[in-house]
Amino acid sequence: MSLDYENDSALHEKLIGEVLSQYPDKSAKRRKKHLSVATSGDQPGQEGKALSECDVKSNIKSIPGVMTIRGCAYAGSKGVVWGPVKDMVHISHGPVGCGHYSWSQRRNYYVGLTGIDTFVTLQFTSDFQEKDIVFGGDKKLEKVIDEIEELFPLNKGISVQSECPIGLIGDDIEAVSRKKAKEHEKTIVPVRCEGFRGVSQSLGHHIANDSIRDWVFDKTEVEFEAGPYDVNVVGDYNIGGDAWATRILLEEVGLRVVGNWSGDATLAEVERAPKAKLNLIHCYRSMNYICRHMEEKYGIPWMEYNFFGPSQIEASLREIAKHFGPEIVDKTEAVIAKYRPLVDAVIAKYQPRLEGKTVMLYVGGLRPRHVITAYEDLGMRIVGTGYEFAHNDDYQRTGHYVNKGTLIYDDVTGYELEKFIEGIRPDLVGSGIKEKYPVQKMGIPFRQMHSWDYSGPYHGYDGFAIFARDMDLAINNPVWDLYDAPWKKKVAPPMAVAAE
Amino acid sequence: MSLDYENDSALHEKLIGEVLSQYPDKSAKRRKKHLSVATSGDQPGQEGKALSECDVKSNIKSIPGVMTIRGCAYAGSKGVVWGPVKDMVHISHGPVGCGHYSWSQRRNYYVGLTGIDTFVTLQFTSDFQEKDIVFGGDKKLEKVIDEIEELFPLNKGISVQSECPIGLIGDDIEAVSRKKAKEHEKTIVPVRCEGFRGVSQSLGHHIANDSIRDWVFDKTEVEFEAGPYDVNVVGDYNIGGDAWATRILLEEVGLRVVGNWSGDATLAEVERAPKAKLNLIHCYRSMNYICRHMEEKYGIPWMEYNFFGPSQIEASLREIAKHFGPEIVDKTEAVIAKYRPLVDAVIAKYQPRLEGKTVMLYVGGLRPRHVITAYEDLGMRIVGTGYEFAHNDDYQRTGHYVNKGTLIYDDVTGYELEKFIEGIRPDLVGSGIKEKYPVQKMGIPFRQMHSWDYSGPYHGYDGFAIFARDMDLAINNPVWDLYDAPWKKKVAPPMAVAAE
Amino acid sequence: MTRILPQTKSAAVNPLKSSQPLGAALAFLGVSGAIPLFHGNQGCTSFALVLLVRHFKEVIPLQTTAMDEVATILGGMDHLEEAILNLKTRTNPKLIGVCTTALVETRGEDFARDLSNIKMLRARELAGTEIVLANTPDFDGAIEEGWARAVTAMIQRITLPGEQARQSKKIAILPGWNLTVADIEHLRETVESFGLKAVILPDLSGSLDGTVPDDRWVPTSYGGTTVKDIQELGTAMQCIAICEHMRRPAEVLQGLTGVPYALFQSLTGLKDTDRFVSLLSSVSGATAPARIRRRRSQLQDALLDGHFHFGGKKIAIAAEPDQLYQLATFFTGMGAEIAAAVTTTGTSKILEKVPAEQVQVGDLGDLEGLAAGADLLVTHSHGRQAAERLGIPLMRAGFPIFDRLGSQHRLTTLYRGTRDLIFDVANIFQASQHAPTPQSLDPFRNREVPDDSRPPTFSRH
Amino acid sequence: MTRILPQTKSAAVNPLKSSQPLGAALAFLGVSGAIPLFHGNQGCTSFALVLLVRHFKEVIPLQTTAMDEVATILGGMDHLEEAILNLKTRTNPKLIGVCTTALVETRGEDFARDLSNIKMLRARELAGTEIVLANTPDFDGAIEEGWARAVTAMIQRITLPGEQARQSKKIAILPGWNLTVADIEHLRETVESFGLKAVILPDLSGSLDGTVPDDRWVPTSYGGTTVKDIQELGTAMQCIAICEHMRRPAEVLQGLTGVPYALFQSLTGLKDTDRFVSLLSSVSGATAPARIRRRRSQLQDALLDGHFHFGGKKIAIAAEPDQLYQLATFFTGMGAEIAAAVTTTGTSKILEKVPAEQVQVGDLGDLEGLAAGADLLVTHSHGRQAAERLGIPLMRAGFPIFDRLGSQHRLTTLYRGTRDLIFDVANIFQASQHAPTPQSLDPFRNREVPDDSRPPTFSRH
Repeated sequence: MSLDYENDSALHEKLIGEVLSQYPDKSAKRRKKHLSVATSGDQPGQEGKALSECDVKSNIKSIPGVMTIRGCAYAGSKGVVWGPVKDMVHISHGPVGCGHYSWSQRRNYYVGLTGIDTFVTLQFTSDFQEKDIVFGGDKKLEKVIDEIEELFPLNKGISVQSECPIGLIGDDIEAVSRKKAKEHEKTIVPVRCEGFRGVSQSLGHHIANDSIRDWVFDKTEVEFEAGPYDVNVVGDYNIGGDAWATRILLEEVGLRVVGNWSGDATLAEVERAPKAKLNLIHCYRSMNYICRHMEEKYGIPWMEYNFFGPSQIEASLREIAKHFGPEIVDKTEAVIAKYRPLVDAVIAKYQPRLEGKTVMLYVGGLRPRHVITAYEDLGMRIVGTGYEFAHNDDYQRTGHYVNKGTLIYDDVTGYELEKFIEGIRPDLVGSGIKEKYPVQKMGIPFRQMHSWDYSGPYHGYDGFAIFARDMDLAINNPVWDLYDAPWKKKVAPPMAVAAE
Repeated sequence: MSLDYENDSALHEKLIGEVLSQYPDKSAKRRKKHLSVATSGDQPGQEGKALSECDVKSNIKSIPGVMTIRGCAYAGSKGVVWGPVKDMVHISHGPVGCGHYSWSQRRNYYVGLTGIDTFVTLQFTSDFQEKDIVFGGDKKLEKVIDEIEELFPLNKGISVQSECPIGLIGDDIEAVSRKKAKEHEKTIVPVRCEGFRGVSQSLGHHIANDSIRDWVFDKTEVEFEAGPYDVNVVGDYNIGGDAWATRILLEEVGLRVVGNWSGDATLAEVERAPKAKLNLIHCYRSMNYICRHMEEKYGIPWMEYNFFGPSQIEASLREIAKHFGPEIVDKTEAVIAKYRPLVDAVIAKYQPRLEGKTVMLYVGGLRPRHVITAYEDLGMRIVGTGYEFAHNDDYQRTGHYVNKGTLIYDDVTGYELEKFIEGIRPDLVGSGIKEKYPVQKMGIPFRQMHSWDYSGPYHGYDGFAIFARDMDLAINNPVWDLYDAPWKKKVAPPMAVAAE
Repeated sequence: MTRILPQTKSAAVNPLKSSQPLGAALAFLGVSGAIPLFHGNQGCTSFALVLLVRHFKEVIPLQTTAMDEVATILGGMDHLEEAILNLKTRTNPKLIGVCTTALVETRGEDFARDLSNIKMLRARELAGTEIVLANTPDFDGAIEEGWARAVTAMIQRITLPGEQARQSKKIAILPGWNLTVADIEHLRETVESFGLKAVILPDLSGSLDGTVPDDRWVPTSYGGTTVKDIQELGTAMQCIAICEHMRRPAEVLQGLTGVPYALFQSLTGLKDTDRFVSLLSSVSGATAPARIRRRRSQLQDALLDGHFHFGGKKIAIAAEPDQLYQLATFFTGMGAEIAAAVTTTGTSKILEKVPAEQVQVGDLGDLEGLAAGADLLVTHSHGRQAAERLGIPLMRAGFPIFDRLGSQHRLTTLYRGTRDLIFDVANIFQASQHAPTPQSLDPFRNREVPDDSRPPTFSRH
Repeated sequence: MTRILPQTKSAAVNPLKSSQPLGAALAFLGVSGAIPLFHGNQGCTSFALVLLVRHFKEVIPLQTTAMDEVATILGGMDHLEEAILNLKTRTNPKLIGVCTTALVETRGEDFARDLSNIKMLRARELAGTEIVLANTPDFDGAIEEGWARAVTAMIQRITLPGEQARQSKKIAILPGWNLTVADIEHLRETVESFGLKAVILPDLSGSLDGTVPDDRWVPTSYGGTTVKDIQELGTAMQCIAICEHMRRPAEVLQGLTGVPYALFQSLTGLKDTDRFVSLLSSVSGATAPARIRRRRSQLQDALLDGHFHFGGKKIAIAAEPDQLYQLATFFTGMGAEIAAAVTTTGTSKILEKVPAEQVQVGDLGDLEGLAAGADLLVTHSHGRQAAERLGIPLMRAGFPIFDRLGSQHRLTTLYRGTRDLIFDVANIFQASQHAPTPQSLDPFRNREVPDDSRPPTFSRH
């Protein structure tokens, strides 16, 4: 169900103009490419059609002194792709900062005995000191690997996540990895994800994907009995239990999930991936590279799916079922029918409380487009959306999700986003922790849509019920009534207003 | 081991004089009878010899407007004797205050499923309202009993603990108890422990003892196979686990503890008590009545014992063993020998930290005499002691515990006690919660010796180690060094001193 | 409107309420140089004393008429007289506050006449000591009623009647018993920051604030409202009563002296504090100082940071009526809902305004029965075992709190106290968060009861 | 003397320390109208920013020079210049605080010269904005060092050198990073109560205290020390440095201007606060006001009420050196003992005074290994999982604290902060008390390790 509504293009064009007017000319010209208004909502499936007249220009360099929300390649590899692989130890290789800062920033849930056979929430760093910078860190890396083998013998493998200095001091982490892998008979994966590579975390995804291709696939004998309905779920990081909610549905329609990348994943799941029959991509942005590789090398087809909200769940399940033929199609229809009453109950409860509420999104990965319909399923309207680190293919994929007049912003700065929010004053903003406090101080309800704000899962039917409840809790909390937005204040001293 | 020391009689006589000089004549005359200085330390076993020249006069009425530490008969029955019987429900019968105030004031430990088959830490009251006072409460009591039977069907019996108004409004709780006992086929014990009876909690003990005699003994068929080494432990309320520590020792020397009154006790233990071979009295004050009755009626001898500190433990174990003959005597010597190294280790550790430290005690029950030797076992000295609600036989029993010159105070007021403490300035005061804060504010270390200050057990060898540690922690805490006692302050503004 | 449900049973199982004389004694303790005197047996006094000591961890100068069996039969006037004279001789208090107990009230003596007789006969000996009587049988009301009766009695007995010259900067504050020592300190400081002078009756912040007196032996309360202040209440510009149970004393003061009063049913929360600050502004003619504005701003921020943790949470509260209202409105104002509300007496008008479907007059047994599935229990320390049995965290509020330190130093009112409450509660929620597991995911599970695995409780409802 | 043990392994497992540039950024955030600028990749800045936001729950105006691959190879001066100019144009800050990161420090450029060049070439455009450089590579030191370096750099760059006319009522305070926002507020209020004026550098209480700015879009810090205050530090009568890591900035200030300094290695505890109050008395010539005396009295009472819960308790702390000293002396002063002490770097002189047998330079893995049998863990939020594995309660202290609200509003210093700490810790102990059972009684059990049933941990020691 895509709601039939149109956003205020003129207002949005005006806001873009105002924002840009504050920059020096050169910067304004560069920033202009990132901001746009959608021309018309396209039909689903029309991938590739232009999103807007001027279109956004994405995946280009950040500007010094203009802080945006983006991370770096290390964040893309260690933080997103590799970090959740639970039975491996991931070394943040270099000085302590990167590892410490990024520790526990994502809620990748898992099961396992932490510190014994599972290591997701532990943090390992080679903690470079000045002498390591001066004399090189390869010797230290060897020691660190040896120590890990001794302290955590049940680890299934190690990855070496390079921080910036590694690429500058000429260390040969590949050689160390090869040597130590042989010595300990373990998989050791060197990842060249130094932060200065690329313009955001996005290149880190690519590098991490490549390291799977080069250092994991076909490197060990995989004993695995493949079946006809085997699928990999790729790019679901199990934030708040998403992957678990997804697996429930896929298994109900008769498929077997043989790998989940990389939420709650084991190294073995990654190794056996090439034996599956289909790759189901959740986060296209971070994992399309390896899927394209698997398609090319092993002939495994891939397809995207979307399990946010009942409209997309149903559409995606049917698409997936089609791939496997009548038996699965029948089961799928039964599953959809089974969940209908639940969906109706959720909508009946929350739609009256959420109908017509407007939402602005600014997130990473696939969410700026994928969650749109979930909101619309509840009667809400998306008035603006944007990606932290998208490429142009992301924006092409966004076209059919957004309605005419929707404001589109790429790699937006705090300043720009706040100006847009202030101008539009939506009923809800869904973005990240950095945006949370400024938006709330504007008197506008907020939910973190990276991490589900300590809630979740949001995938699947189970997740939809939680999603609906969370949005209701955020928007309808009574504190918003107490909050006099500062711009509504009279010039009188604040107390005079406050005291009524 | 009784340390050989003598306290400062002259100082103590002077302090008594000073304290009394503050009272109106009439009150001074009455208070004088409660205060005294010990003439000489007697030898153990010489019960009955005069404690001091003037002797204290105890168990006499309190003076209006001169608040002491004493409680009332209800406190003695509900709070001490009956409350810990764990599988019965004890109704505080009357207005809510008494029940609420006394709730969880003693740490009678127990095992059991609270609220299911065990009720010690629950509080039940008939919560009288004005109409119950005016029209009488018997009907309400019936209802309360019925409700308890319905809500807590696994209770083994009920006691009705009368609060003051019951005795005034002419309720017939005995008739109600009889009626309901028949109806529910349960033991129901009415206890006439109205607070206005007697001068302290002491009469409540007696009344509670009598109610056991009249409403429990010989009322049901007791199926129980008696053995030759069966003993009851009487008057151990299992504060902080004391009774458990006691039981360990008695069982090690070959006895069988068939009843423990009333810490962690069941109604069945009370019922079968007359079948034991010996009653071992811990708290003589609260339970001598029923032991004398059992001696008279069932021919069960009784003896007092003292499990505080190794000297008394050894002496008591040997006394007990003598009663049972050579087999038990041999086992007892083996047990004593087994624990010697532990005792030596405790003393070696703590004596250097506690040697020569002076102690003043003011507690209830048997403690003002029984714990003395435990302190002396650690090299400490008792300079003053007194009972809250003693009778003369308590003071007779105290004689052989105290050394010459020890200050003795009976039913002391907060004012008197503080004056004594201020005059003597001992290194430690052991008393109750009401004394804790004034004493500490004087800059003097304190331990609660009713409730073991949330610690315990203090009985037995296990308890001695804990006791020694606790006294060390209290006396040697560094905060006492920080504390400028106010009378040591110069006249200068406090900061000038403080800032040094 | 909130439904008020009467008690469901005759027994109280784990009573919520303590009793009236204790509330009155507390109020008297807020007067400087005072001694509360329980007219009853030494036992009641001793019990109440211990409970007060455990709660405040302070010396409590509570006294007793030590009624014995004979006096119980023959009448207690002699004991009352002897107690008063003994106290006067030994400690020369400024105020003796007589609180009657169930024992003497059951006999139904005429205490007012007894007291008049004593005062008349002993006029010379008792000069310089006010003696105030509060009729507070245990079989009626609870702390709230006892406190209000004592304050009313003090005003009736001590305050000079008649219209008097008003001091433009002076306001009288009559706080409910449920404000902490820190609340009173903060209230005074807030009022003073507007250039006003506050006379607070009772004022526990002087006597029970955890200080160490310089002069050692203090047989009465120290700090607190002076008797002179009580005499001169009629010179205030404005009286502010906090909590519904203080309406009666405020009315009596107005009746006696004409001082108008404003009633705040709660001082917790942004709106009520705004109203309070606004009143201070208008009385003083001064705008709110920077410090107050900053506190408001910090509270706004705490509302933003904290609301997230409260949304949709289910709270079970057992408290006396005004505190129930104070806490319940705080929680619902943050987006939580009141899943269970239990209170001590059904007569207070404030109960109708409690933002819950119904309020049960009852005990902690009722709370335990109603609270299954809640996210937080709120009551005094005796709720700890119910909390443990239910596996639900407990926030301690009310009286007694004997198993935590510093409860009197926690702010619960005005901007800052509301801010602190938000942090405290949000942190309890954060500490007891549970992550989903693969097994716990089930779309058909009833999410309204987040954890079905809780053990059944013994109370029926 | 305390033994300082060097790191035992090459890896850091669950690092205790975060890194230097973050400490420097924090210090710059305590200046009004400032923007800290990370000279490095956008990624480092983004990570640090998120961590700061999670800790403070505030908007953090951290900026980046956005070094990319080309700049990394060819040198970063252009990026630095562009960043500074962009910031100047768009937000006109009073101060830009450049913090170098491992990325640019590894290249080993001469940033000081770069900056001089930029300032010279762009003098006109940059007028009115101070630009301060702190060399803070991640591969050296931790927050403490970064903070101290930034403060030193600000004094060196901004403070007017030379002896100046002294203002008799003005004192300069250089607080360590480990003081909370509430500590700073309280410090200022305490100083002012003596009739003195305090210039506090840095002052996080203005900018990160959880207020909601009236003016919406504030691209720099708001509140905090003004640049003018920093310029005029030389007119203070006295400088007070708090924590050993502030000795260097205090020395630099004295060297530049002759202002004498007194160093307080900790402001937690009765004795140190007495010394502080005494100094204020002597500088101001005023005796301590009643409010301060009352607080001291309340602390005394808290010492009495609280010591009982601390006696014999075993505490395991992991913190940066000065905070380790502050907390360890607090605990031992209450009768607890330090069973494990872990810190970030071994160079601070304060470590020798930590009241523990030994101090391990290491990580939270070390803490977890050393803490078995302790009664309390004390470290930042990342210690929560170790605490859970060990079954020992965690008191959160240091940076980051992201899973509790209000950590910046907790007092930890002076009389009141010490009092609050006592309550907090005593309440943790009270909440985790265990009663004995018949089974647990055994005289031969080793009481030094209260619970043998704890799971083994993965770290070896």
